[in-house]
Amino acid sequence: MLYALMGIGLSIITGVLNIPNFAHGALFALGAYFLVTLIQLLGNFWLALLLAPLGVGVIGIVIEYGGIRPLYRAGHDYQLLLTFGLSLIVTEGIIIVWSPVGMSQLPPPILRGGVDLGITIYPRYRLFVMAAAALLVLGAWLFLERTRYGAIMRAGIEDKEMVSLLGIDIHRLFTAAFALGCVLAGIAGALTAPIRGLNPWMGVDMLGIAFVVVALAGLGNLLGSIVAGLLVGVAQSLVALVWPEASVAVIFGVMTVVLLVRPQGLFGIR
Amino acid sequence: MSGLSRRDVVKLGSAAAAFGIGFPTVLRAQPKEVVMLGLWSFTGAFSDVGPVLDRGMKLALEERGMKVQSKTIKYITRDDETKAGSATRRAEEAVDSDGAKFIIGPWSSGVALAVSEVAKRKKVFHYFSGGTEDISGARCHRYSFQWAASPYTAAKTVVDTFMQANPKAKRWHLLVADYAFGWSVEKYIKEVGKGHGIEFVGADRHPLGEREFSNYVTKAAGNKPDVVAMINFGLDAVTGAREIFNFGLTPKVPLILTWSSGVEELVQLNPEIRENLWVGSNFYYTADTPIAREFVKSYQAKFGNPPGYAPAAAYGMTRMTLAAMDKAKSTEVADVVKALEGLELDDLVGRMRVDAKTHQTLRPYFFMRCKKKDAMKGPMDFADIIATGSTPLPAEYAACKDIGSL
Amino acid sequence: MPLVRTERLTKSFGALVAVDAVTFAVDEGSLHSVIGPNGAGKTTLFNLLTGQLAPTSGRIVFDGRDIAGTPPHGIARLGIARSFQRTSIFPTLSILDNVWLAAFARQRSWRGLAWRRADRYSEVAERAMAVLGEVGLEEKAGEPAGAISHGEQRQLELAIGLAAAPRLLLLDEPAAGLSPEETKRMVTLVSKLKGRYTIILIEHKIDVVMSMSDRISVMHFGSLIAEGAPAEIQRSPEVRRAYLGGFAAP
Amino acid sequence: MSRAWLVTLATVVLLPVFVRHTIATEIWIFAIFGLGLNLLMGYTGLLSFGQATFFGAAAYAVGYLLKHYAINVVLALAIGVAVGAASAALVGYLCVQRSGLYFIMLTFALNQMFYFTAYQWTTVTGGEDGMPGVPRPEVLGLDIHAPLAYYTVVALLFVLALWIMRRIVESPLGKILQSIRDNELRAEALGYNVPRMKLVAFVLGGAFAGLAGVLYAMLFGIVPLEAIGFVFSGNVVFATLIGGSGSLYGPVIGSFVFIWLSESVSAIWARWPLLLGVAFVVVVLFLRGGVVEAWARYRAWRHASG
Repeated sequence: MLYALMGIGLSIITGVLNIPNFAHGALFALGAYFLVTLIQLLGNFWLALLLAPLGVGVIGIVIEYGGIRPLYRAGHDYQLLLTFGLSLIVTEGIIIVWSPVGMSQLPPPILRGGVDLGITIYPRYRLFVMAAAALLVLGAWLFLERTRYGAIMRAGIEDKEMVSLLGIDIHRLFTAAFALGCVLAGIAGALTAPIRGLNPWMGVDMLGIAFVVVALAGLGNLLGSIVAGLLVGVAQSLVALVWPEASVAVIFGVMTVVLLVRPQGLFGIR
Repeated sequence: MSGLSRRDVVKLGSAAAAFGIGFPTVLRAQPKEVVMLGLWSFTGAFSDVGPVLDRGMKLALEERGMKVQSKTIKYITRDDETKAGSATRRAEEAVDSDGAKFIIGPWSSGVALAVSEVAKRKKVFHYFSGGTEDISGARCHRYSFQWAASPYTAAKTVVDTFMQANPKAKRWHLLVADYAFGWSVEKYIKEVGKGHGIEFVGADRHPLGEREFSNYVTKAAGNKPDVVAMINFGLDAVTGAREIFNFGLTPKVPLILTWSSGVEELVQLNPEIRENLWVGSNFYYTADTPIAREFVKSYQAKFGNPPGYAPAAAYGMTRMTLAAMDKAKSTEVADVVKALEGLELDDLVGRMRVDAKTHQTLRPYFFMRCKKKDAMKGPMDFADIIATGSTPLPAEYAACKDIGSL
Repeated sequence: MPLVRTERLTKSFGALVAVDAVTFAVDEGSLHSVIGPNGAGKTTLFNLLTGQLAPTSGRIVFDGRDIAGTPPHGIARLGIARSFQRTSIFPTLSILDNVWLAAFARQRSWRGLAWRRADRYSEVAERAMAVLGEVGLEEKAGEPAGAISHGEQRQLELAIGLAAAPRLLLLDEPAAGLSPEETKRMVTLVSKLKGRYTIILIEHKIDVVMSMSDRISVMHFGSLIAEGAPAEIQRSPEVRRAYLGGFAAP
Repeated sequence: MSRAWLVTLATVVLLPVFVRHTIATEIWIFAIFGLGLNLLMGYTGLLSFGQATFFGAAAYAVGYLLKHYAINVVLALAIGVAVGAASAALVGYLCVQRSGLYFIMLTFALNQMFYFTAYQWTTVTGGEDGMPGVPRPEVLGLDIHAPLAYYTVVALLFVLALWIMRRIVESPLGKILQSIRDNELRAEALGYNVPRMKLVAFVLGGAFAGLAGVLYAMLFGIVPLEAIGFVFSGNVVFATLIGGSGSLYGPVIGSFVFIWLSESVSAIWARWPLLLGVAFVVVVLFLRGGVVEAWARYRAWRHASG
């Protein structure tokens, strides 16, 4: 589910803006760090969970405005260089502000401990994350499918010229899309913190996976990325049971095959 | 093309050459100087420990006024990036260009093994502390030494002590990091466990750097063990312990961190997670030796918190190296190597002796039990040492058959 | 003897039939124009002839060989060159290099492809300069192609086609987007080529077409609705219907 | 002999006087690596995010042969070039069918596959620990263990590589590749088989990467796992961009700046990647075209004001 959140966020960015966002993993980490700091400041998990992603969104707007906007017409190489540079800056910034030593964040008391599901014990917090992520994914889906903004965003992926011809400010669309992608990364990071703990490099693994999800779904295929996110998660845990070392290799293998055979992604129609 | 004429490129080239002058020029070590290199991770996976390792080594050198055998010690550091490639190239560069002759570190086993090769090739002294058995085992040679206890010593201390405290806990589930260090500790835990009649209901291996432990924990829970023992290190251990707690296994089932860095890992876990946590380590700051007490006092005075295994190891290795120089009355690599072989003294963690045949430092290993939240006297008061063991690796297990020549 | 002919050439995109069973022939040395309203399938026809698109059915016979399905670079090597309706040049390369590349592509042998210095191929360079001279760009040979005016880029577009020393030259609206002044210059240029090359021309400016062409084919909704000499086409009622009085007789 | 060559030779001769030998050697190795990438990225417009695949494959293959079969250096270099070219042919064949982001992601994904193969195949590669103990045998009877001796060998090979690359980019092929970068459709319409030309660029780039990989393995006596990792792929891309892609000397200058910057700053300040990140952003926002472009602009400015 978290993969789906990451995937859909990155998918919006790659789809609408057509840039490879290498800073996505760092923004994910930033979401987690914001969460912990906000909890320390406010003493309230839920409020922090709400505010942390918004903070990441604000950073996203700054990045889009100051860095990415001048680059829409530049090649992918410069976009890559910029977003990678930004990810270095964010990661090192985290180290400077919060120190390189990892941190821990417990779930709020009511979500601690496990639930006996009969076949196995499962942590309450994970169940919460699944439910929350499912709701968010559903929310994202409804937003994209049922609202005007969502429609504009989808149109932006299909045909940018069309959108600007309709008199919609394409720059605002881009900013909004980038910010939304960042917020989703921030939520994923914040939700992950109590499960995996925090360290400045927590986003690196996630970045790779997010790209796999995007590739599997097909560039800019938002609904596909939800399904692909779920698939990657399930596939990874299944492989981990049989052949743990290969769990990461397998998803990249699948990504390679999909890119070669069905470049439009598993669910792409184009 | 970019509209650049050939002449521009020429000028650019000369500018680049001129720029090079700004680079620190080749400084050959003065003969009166002993250059010691601390090879630590300031970036990469272990960058959280780099700075504290640096502190430990510096502390040991400053105690001696940066002097040994009436020579000045020049302490330099390099960032190994927690990568074998970067570590070897920076070590090599420091040896070639700065005249470094004594390398302490790095922290990561894999990286250290690569550096050990550099030491062998360049004939420089190398002291390392960590989980791999290879430096004092299959890949031993005359120039590299191991400070951490043998995995056998660790396994023996942990299993014996734990079984003494919990004689009924016979169903063990192991979770092992899938590389040389994990395998060797696992081997010895099983070996020692046999003597106690322990049944190993499961032993799962996870890749190094694993961050998703839910599958392993689900499996562990399914086995209904009396004890879960993890054989992993650093973030892997922290992430694993957290997940085991999240699944509700701890505190009902005791969890053993077999080979932990102690403070550095414990501080990353909330007190709730530490309940019923048992920890084996090469150092804990309540170790009751005169040198440890002094070290902890000055470290705490300087940095505000007690030292963990990492700074202690850097401190301890540096002390051992200096002791060997004193014994040899020389700072030549070959003399220091010979002096350290067989050196025996009371140092940081107690009685220490360097086995000349394997270059393993024979020394005590600590086993702690974490305190409950309300029993903690301060935020860093994590645990009590409940045992110190120092059974050395039986000779028949020693993988170092021939330490070789200088 | 026609140099190129098509037989029931058809290209459909899903339900849309862009080129519908077009059969026509172009004689060697003639200037043959294709006209028709926007969306009639003229450019698609070009894309079929040059291999950018593979036909759904039908044949293209060039110099006695069926070339349908040959990839574009293969077709170019046979001696079919084209210019594009939307200027298609190499913007960061110099004007000379743009033309040089076209001339080199037609070299019989690519010996020293990755090793011999490009400026050692004197015959290629001579041909390139000659073509630039013909279109009047030799003064600007060293400038980057992206830096010159639209009108000059159209001239360059034509020069790239010529430099390939083609046996068949396909010109897709060479005067697209040009001012009346520039159009006049372009018309003079193309008329000078007449007779030296076999040319198929797509053009909207009907007066230009009428004055220059040997034969004219008219396309409408993918089909060929008329073919003949300029005078015949002007009289054709079908053409008039297709254009719905879209142009008046000169 | 032209002035460019004189300056290049002067730099090669003078560099070890000012810069530590190991680093100087590494600069030229990285420059060879960058030259190969630049043929793809700068000249052909193919942003390969998987160059380390060829670098690492050659380093591992030759490292293994050097270690276990004690082959001689000349053969080792030849095999390295061949392995680099062959792996690039394989990857290139698969990748040239895609373009844009798909192309980048595909090179990246294939790089990851090679990485995990190396990671898992521990009996040969040593996995996480790397493949240590790669010897540096004699060259034509000369001992090259001394840092300066090895530097000389690498520097000579660099000059040779630079000369070969210059021949390539000044040949018709160089022009054809640039035309593909500028306008693929048009190049195809002129009669150039674009996928085949791209493949040629891949193979040539891979050969350079392979040469660099072997030299790297012999420099440090180890093939570390990261030599085949995507971070390495990224570094060479970034170094080339900093220098200025699309010009012959760009990657050379880039590798100088990149290695020099990271080595000298990392010895002083632990948070050096921050500076690197800032440098990237500055280059992207203000200095696209890299150092080469900056120099050209500086000259234009001086020209205008003086």
